[in-house]
Amino acid sequence: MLRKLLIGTALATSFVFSAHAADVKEVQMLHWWTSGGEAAALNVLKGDLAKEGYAWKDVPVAGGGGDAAMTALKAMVAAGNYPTASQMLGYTVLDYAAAGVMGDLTETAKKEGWDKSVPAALQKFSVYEGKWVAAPVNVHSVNWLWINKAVMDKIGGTEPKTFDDFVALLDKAKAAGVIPLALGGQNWQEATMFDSVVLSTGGPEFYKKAFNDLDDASLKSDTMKKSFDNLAKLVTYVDPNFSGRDWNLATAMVIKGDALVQVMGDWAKGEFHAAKKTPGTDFLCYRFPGTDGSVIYNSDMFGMFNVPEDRKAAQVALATATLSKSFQSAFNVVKGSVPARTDVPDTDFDACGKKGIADLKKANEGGTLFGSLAQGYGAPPAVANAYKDVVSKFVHGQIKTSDEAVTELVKAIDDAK
Amino acid sequence: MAFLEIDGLRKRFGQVEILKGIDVELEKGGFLVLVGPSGCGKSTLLNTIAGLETITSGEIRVDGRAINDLHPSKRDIAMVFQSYALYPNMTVAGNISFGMEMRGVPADERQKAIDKVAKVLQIGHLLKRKPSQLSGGQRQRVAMGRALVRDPKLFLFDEPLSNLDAKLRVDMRIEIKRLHATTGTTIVYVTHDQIEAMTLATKIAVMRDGEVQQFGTPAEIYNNPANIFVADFMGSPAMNLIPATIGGNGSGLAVVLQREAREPISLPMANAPAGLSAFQGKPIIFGVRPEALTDPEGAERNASHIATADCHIEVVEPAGSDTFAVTNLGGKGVVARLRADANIQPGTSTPLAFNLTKAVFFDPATENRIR
Amino acid sequence: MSAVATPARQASGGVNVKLVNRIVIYGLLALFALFYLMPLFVMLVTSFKTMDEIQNGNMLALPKAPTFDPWLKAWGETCVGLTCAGIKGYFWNSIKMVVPAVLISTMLGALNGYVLTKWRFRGATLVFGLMLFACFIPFQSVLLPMATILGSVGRFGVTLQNSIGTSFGLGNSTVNLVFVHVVYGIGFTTLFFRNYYEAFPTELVKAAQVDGASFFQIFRRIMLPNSMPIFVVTVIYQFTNIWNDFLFASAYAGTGDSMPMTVALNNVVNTSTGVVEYNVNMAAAMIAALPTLLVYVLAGRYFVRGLMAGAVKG
Amino acid sequence: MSTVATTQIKLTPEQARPRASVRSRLQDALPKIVLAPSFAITIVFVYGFILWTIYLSFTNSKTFPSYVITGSRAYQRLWGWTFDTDPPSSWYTSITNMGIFGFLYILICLALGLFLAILLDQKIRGEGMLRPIYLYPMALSFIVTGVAWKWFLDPGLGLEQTLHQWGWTSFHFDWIKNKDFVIYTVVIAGVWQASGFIMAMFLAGLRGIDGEIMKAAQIDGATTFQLYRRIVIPLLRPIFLSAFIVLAHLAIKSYDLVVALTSGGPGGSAWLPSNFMYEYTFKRNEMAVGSASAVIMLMTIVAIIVPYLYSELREKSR
Repeated sequence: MLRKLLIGTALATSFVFSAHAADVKEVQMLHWWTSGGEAAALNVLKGDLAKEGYAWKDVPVAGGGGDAAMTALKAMVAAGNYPTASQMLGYTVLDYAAAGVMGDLTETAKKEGWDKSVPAALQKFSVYEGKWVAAPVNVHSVNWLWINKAVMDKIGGTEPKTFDDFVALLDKAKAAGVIPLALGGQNWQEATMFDSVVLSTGGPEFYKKAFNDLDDASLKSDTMKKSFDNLAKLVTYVDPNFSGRDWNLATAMVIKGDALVQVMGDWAKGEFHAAKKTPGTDFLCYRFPGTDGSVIYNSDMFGMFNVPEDRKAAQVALATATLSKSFQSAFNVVKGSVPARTDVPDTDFDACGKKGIADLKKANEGGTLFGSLAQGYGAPPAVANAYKDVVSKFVHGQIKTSDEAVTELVKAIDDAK
Repeated sequence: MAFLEIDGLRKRFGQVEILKGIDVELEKGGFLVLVGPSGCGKSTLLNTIAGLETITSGEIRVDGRAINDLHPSKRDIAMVFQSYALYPNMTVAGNISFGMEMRGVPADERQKAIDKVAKVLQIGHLLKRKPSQLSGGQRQRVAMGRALVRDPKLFLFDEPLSNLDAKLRVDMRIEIKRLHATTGTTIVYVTHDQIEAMTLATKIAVMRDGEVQQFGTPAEIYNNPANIFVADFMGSPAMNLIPATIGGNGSGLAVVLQREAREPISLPMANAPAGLSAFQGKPIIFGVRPEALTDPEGAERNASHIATADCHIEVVEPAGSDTFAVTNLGGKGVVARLRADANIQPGTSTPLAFNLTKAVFFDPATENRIR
Repeated sequence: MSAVATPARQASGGVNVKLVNRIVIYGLLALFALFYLMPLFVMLVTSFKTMDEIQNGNMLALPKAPTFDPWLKAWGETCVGLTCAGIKGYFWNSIKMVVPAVLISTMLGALNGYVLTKWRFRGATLVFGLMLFACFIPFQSVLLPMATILGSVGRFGVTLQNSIGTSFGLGNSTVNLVFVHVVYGIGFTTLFFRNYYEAFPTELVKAAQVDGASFFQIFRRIMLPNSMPIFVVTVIYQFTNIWNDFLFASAYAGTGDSMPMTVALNNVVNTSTGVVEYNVNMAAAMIAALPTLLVYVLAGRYFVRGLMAGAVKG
Repeated sequence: MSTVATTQIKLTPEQARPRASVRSRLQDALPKIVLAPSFAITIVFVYGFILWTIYLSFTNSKTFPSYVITGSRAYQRLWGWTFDTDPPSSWYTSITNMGIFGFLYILICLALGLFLAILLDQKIRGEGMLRPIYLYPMALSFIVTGVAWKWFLDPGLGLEQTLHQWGWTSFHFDWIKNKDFVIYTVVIAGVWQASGFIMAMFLAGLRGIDGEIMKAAQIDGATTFQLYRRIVIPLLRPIFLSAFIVLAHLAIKSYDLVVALTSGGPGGSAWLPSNFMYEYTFKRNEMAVGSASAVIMLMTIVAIIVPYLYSELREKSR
């Protein structure tokens, strides 16, 4: 019924607009990239479109990692005023596609060869029932360690290859009097770290079964329990004031040398860049120990809405520009992420970027490219948030043991499914 | 045909009937006072005349024209309110001329009217002031000015003097009486003060519980109260209402008053009202006003029927112009009004003259007058 | 009232007791003033610091080398989305939305209060109760249905535009916001005015009726000129609430050309995965709050006077 | 008066009726006509939407509204969560927090507001300066002040660190980091924001009290304390009630307070029902559960506010 209603309003809108013969040379773009670095990255796209004669109508709504923007989007869709495109994450794209409000870019995709160049894992979210509904902008991966090199040198640490190595390294830092692990005690940060812990503890297969397929047996397994134990171990290396801290403040602790390491997605690199730090000399980027070869990703997508006919040309131009190699390179160099297509040359990227691109390619080919549950690419938002609840409650002590955590996790995910 | 006619007026708020069929009329140039205790419906009645409250049934006519359905401003009335209701944001002049402004009277005419009224009420020096800068008496004058300037068919006053102190109240009362005499307007005036009612009215309607208890001239109301309520309410000090019985006295009826520790007084009735014979041997209420109960020397010379009896005086109150003496009859304190120089002492017995021409009798069951 | 409190103290003690009392009272007031001023102080000092100093110094310390740059950047350079021209441009968007919304909701509240107290009818109390309860509806739960209705109205506006050449503002996002704020503001404005007019002498209305003033003339000539205090209270209350609203503004007017100040500020302050410039954020926040702060400081005196005159009496 | 005459008089208004009556009926209806638009939009945009929300709470609405009634599963889930205390469910945390927050916030705001108002009413020099200082927090949106408060309460950045630097190293204040105490920091920031406004209301009330009553009480020998406790505070009763309405509505709508100050608190321990509702409706795409929680919130408000409204308005209309 809703679908009918929405389609009805869309038709009404398109009918009204069809009165105008000429195409509207404008894209309307809802996004939450409002800070300096992000805006600069997006400005590249704006410039590209301007060259083709399309004006950029900006609809920025920041806050809550896209929550406010998604609320605004829901309101806009309810009102029948679809933007040309909106920044979206994972399952949200599919939800909107199921509601029948997304456009269809399949023709353009064929022409541009997106089927081949975009990793299959991403296509799971950008293609709905065989139709391209979204253009992926980037691939973030979350299983990274960000390490202050000066501190690392001081304590004589080396790249940890296993979880035990990692614990040993953290112990060294602790002995040297620095905060071993910088963590922001907000549920998404804790859960993002736990994604890596699970991948490290259980291996790629286990991660996929537990966090992408939501397999009950895996969720209940001893491996999951072990993962929680490992998480508990990591939390002992956190300073007492971590609760509620913003992620960028945790990054700042590493930059300043107050802390040794942060487990965070590759967007943290932007903070290092802003502080004029270079990879290799000032800071180090390693894969989370025991996860080398696999990538836990999330991806920003531009969902393309079913706009009136006269706006379709602009939409196609936007999608094409978004997935063009030049933009993918330029944008992701600034943003810290890696291109959403695997055939973009890595020449402009720094060391960490190059490694990220290589890892993504390898993982894509090896089938070890997994959606992050914490970031909404492992399961629908209801499940993802239930998961974040459990992890956060475990970290902060409402859930006291790993056994209890496993029970709660299974219960919460069942409940939310 | 009277100038103001109110026919069978009823007013109901939900289940509660506030006015239960009011019939009143007033001649042109008359001064009708609606009097009664608070909550009797007198203000509501005034408001229905003004059109500030709707009526449930009945009719109000002014000068032969039914006005019940008209807007207050179309009724050609003016009203003075208890709180004066001066518009705080306007000057005195603005207050007085607001009504004319609303009716589109040109500015120069308004000014003329203001000046005229200001002269009559001697408020010319106040015209530029705001109400907050005026004294109570001045506000009262402005409120009257606002009414006067309209030259309406009917003036309505809603307890206009109750917010003034005693001295000012007497002054303003005289002022209103003079205004009525000089302008000859028709006035309906609400008060709970029976002295105002007596002094100002040409007609009084005594009200209780939404009903008119008695309607008549002040003299009628005072001398011939229709029931115990009216008798008790009008007059100060109030009428003595003494429980008594009617006894036979051979030739005619007699009023028997019980006394404490002494034999009863029996007052023979010469021209008893016809209805009284039916009460022979039964209790009645005997009403006599203090001025009709006096020392024999001070008794009214030309009263046709006076009876005298010895009474035990309990309290003496010299009030300057009169002396009041309190005795006990029928189990109640009874006030007698004596001459100022009457020489009596409390605790002694003295003869008192009952002016039975002025005495009235009530049925204790119905509280109505026995006629 | 305070005038009579003083002799009591004098009576119960000597000059010393009185002096001690005064010191205690002033001390407490000053202490609380500090408590209330603290966040403002933090914001103020932060806005004059460089990012280095913020990251390395104490947040309560005064800036070592005060700089105006954050203020200049917030005013004219910081990025709101992809447009980097500071937040100065969004004042006008907010003002042209807030002013009509405040005026309309206040006028409606005044009219409603006038009807509910001076023209009582059967069920008036129930009507008021229903309108008052409306203040409590959580705005999150009306977001979507309201959007649906605004959307339909907008489409009707487009139809009008195409057929008769004007949409009468239907579908315009500023108009939408004004409408929404009026809808959810009249509960409180009606409450304020009703409580004020409740104590307003009814005889004035009667007198005006006898004087021949009509329903609206009484309102305009008698009620309004005597409603200044409550007017100030209501305007301040509404102005603050509407100016600071983020939820409706972001959902119904997120687009650049009608984006109100709060949304712009939020876009400056709330970054997801980018560098946070606290000094600029604080400066931007203060700039954005300037109109409301100004209104409070300037009208604070009337505010108390207005509340006193009856807004809270019932 | 003859019968004929009466008939004639009656005839005249009878004939004039059609014209006069339409106009006068319009006149009579004018107040209602004026009130009607406000009432109508309230009915549609408040009560209509409440009905819509109630309807949705009985569907299986997820990301978008669905209009197929599927029963009371949303309520069953909420009911189940109400008793999930170990570990606490988000719903359990939200409603217990609402109890703690609502009670303390309203109580402290009333107490502090009254206290400040009484202090300010002692003929204070500089009142004109102090008043806006107490009032201004209400003027600022919490998007902004939340950050300042967050810093201030952060043990590593704010008060604790400052006092440590000044030498008081044993001072410890880390409520904002503690799952059991974080809700009290929300109370502190909330009180900071609203108590000045309540102070203004009380101050206005104090100024409105008849000085003669106070004089009489003093002649009766009341001490200053007794004067306030026995005379002044009872006289301020209507203001207590108005302040209660304002505070209750602010407490129920407190959403950005929690988000800006604590981002939900450690393990979601600072959630209030409005956070729960927003999370489930917009973030978790469980609109039915979000709607059900909204309905429960509204019902709670009804249970608290309606008796008050009823008694207040009934008294008034008499």
